[in-house]
Amino acid sequence: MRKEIMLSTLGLRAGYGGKPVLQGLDIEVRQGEIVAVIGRNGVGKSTLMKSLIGLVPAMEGSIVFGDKPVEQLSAFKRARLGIGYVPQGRDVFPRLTVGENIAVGGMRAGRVTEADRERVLGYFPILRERWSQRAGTLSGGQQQQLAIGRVLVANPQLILLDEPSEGIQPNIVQDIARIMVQLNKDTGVTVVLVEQNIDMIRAMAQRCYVMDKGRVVAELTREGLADGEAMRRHLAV
Amino acid sequence: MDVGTLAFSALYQFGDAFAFLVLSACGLAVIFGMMGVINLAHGEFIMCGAYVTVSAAHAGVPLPLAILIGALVSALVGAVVEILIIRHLYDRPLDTIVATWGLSLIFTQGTLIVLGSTMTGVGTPFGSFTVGDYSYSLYRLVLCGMAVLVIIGLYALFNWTRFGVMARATIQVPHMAAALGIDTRLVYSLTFALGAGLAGLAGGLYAPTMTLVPTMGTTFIMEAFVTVVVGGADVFLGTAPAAAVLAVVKATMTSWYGQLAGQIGLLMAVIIVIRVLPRGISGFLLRERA
Amino acid sequence: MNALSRFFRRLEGPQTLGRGPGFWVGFLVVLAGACAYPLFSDGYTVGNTVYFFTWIFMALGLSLIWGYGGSLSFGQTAFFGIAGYAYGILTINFGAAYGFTFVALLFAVAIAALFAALLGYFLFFGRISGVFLGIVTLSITLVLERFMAQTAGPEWKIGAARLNGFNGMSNMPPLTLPWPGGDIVLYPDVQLYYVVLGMLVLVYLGLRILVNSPFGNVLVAIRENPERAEMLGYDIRKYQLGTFVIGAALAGLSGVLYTSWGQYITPSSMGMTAAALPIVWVAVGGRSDLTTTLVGTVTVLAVFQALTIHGSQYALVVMGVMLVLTVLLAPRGLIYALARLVARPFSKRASNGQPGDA
Amino acid sequence: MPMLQTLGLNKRFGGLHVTNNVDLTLEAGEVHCLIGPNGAGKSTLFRLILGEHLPSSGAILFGGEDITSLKPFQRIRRGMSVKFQVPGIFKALSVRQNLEIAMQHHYDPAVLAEEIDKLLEFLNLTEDSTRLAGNLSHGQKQWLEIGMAISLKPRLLLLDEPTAGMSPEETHATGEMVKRLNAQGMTVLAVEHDMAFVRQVAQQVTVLHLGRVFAQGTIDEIVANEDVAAIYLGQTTAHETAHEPAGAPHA
Repeated sequence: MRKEIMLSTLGLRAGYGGKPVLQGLDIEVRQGEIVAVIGRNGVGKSTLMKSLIGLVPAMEGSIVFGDKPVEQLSAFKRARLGIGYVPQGRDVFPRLTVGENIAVGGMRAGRVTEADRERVLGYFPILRERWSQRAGTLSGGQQQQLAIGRVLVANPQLILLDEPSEGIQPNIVQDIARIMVQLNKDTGVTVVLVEQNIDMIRAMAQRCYVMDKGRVVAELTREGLADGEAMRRHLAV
Repeated sequence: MDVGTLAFSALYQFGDAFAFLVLSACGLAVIFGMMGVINLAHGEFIMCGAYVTVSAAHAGVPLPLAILIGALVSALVGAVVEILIIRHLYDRPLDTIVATWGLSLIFTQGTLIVLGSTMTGVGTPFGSFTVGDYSYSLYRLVLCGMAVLVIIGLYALFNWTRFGVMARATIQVPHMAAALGIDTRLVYSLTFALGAGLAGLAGGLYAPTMTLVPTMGTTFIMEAFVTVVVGGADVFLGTAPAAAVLAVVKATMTSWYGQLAGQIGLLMAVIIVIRVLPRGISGFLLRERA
Repeated sequence: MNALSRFFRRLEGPQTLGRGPGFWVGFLVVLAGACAYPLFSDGYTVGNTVYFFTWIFMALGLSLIWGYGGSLSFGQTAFFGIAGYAYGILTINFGAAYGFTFVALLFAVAIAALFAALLGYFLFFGRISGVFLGIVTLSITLVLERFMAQTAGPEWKIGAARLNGFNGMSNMPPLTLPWPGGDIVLYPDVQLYYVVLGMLVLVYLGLRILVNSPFGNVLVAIRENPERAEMLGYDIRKYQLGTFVIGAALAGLSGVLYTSWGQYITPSSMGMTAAALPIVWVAVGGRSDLTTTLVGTVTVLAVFQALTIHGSQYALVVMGVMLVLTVLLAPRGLIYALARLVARPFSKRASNGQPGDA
Repeated sequence: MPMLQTLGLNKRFGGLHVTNNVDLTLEAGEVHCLIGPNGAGKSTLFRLILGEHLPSSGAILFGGEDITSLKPFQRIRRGMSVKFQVPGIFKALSVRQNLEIAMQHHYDPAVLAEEIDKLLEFLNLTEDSTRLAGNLSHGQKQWLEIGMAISLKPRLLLLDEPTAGMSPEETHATGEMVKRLNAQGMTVLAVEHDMAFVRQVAQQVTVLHLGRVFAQGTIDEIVANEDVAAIYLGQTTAHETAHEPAGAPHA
């Protein structure tokens, strides 16, 4: 594991309107890591992801990506720096074809090259079959693969993955977890994962932050992740 | 009169109405479809295009080029308006209507003050031709062709160009488009400018056929509104079919009872359509969720 | 007794800004000033002031529909025009004797309200809202204007009343009070001033009671969150329709008063520019409160008239600029912003001093 | 007679089959919880019951009456009431006004103020009665909306994630409140993620998965169900033996 820090937040407060959801949050992610963020519903996990990509404004504190403070940048500029965001609920462009969705993903890097497209299709062969189909007609699992492929095509250094297992059949969840691990091995891409599915967290994450009420309240190592009792307590299931 | 000339006459009336509806509405539809903004200054962008076209023509510029200049100037004004005003109001659609209405007042009255109550126009080019006992204006056929060209052009722009795909992505899921590196503000500015430019094009195209007065925009806007409301948010699935349906209504009513009846027919059509298909024709075709 | 006192207690409440003794003292002072005003002025100027007043009803109606109910209607001048023409047609045909002008007033307002009910049924029961409501109402207004503008031919007459196309109708009798010893004809002068002022006070207070009543509560609830309002068991379409009809009736009242004031009405009173003006008054004043709407309307009209005298062309440009700036800088209205600024220290003390609402 | 019954309920959005042949029965007087992974179709089922969506096919009976085609406000008038996931309150109005709007047609005007005071106390919002609802804390907003829902004195109370964003103490207090309302005879259907809450209140639990009824039973039956564990609860026993994903990295 390399030592360079890819992403860090310090005292991050962010949210909508008057009351911040994140209340002074510190995390640190090293290059090449897969780090999970867990916690009960409503503790601010998705808000964290949105504020990292810039869809929720930071009120206070810093977000550093690579060696660049990005908390003042708008979302599209952060994306152009190399952050790929796969949102909760996937948010594929429903009336664009699969191919067009991939093309939009590649726009920040200019045009999608043949090689990049083939690489993505190598990981997600189903997308080739559905290439000219409207994304809105895909199943949930296929949409999730498209959403990941869509950020992958632009070669991001960091992928923010928000609840990828939501509403998806267990076998596809396992596929996605496997592919993400493979990707991480192949390309060294850093991943921040918000997830509630314990299987998926264990399959993917090397480390894990536990959030409560807008703050990080604990950190689990890989060994900690294996401890079922602790996990269930933190997820409050 | 034989069946052939009768059919031609009906087709000509339909084509004329269709062209007018498409050209009046497409700029409004692009802006509404993309941003959910109803631009009440739409008529004034049309007026702007007409005035610029005629001024350029008076200055010796050939008419086709003059029309193009008219459209470009309108687009430019549109971009400025977007940056100064519209941009700040995206989350307040009703206020956007109110603000663009303020603009409409300013433009209309401003034009009246600066350029006076009327402007000498240019004659309708190309002359006319006869079929059977009636004579028809050739320029109307050109307008008809232009309407079809505009639809095809917009289709190509939104489906085959980088900007088009970006723009469609931005309408569908704006926050996600931003998160994928698209400068959505720029896309909105360009789209508004495109809508304004299309309005200017309509103005330029119709300038040779009508008297230029500062309030000429009102001639277009009711038709434009009705087409957009009936069509719904999608330019291709909505505006074009809506224009076709409404053109039949308008041409029929107009040829039977005169122009006013045509407009009343349109209004009845819109009230009925809105009652049956609240999201317009394109909403029905797409059967969007919720 | 109890019910009656509750009724009057609704003169103030959370839906209206002005409350407490301070406000009512101010209200009485202004009212006294308004009553005394003709004593210090000549009949012509007083008659002009009535002209201002005639518009306020329409503005208050729009405030109710848009500011309280959250539905933007661009069609207020359509109801204004319909009622104006109806008054003209009725009085030209039946004359002004036996107080018929006031019967005509009621009929004209009722016709406008009926038209609104019919239109509103299609709109609200079709769940038309937001920008579409604005577009459809505006389109209807414009078509109505064009319809009236092409009625120049002699075939366009109803009884003795010629519609006269673009030039409009004129010479209908003004409002006439039947009076023992000779009817009082209400030309734009002091008598008309008092009659309209009386109507204005009644309508203003009546609307205050309405918006602070359960009906008003539901109306504001629909503006804030239509889904929740429905989930409390309210058929929101009926409330929206009711509001629309009331607003239309008020616009109709404005139309009748305007027609009888100047003894003419033209199609351009329904045109694009005319339709924009109520929006300007209400938006600039502060649509979500009756008092700020009233004050705003009078202020904007006064500014407008001053501008018209000094440079008539620029008046509409200034209106447009005012509208754009208000939307950008003070979305809830200029007068509203001012009123909040003035009221803030008081309201703080009030809420500290007495728990519960005043 | 059951309080609520859905018969073969289906809902499709375009190509998406969100609710798939759902049969759900709520007996009068029970607290019934609906659980399942995100995207399982819980919210859609909820909106079908409320009438915000109309089903593609199937029927809904409420107290034996077919309400399939009734509008939401008509269902409310027949004795349903709802609290949404995102608090649907009137943000620009005071807390008191919010309750007044909810209650004004159900109580005599003479006692309305008094009833509002009682409810405010029940909700622990007495001191906040003049504040704008939009300025309340997240938990308080949830409470206010629950208050608006129960002020209609419904026969059936629908709760969509009533404890979302609440602290464990607040969650527990909400659970106690639901039990008290149930003791007064109210039937409750709650969509909930928080299993502690479900365990606290539920007499019956239905698990939805991919739009279908996946399992049904008491809380203990559901917790013991291995299939449910696999798709949703992620029980350790089930997990560590059979469900290790193929691609899991080895420590």
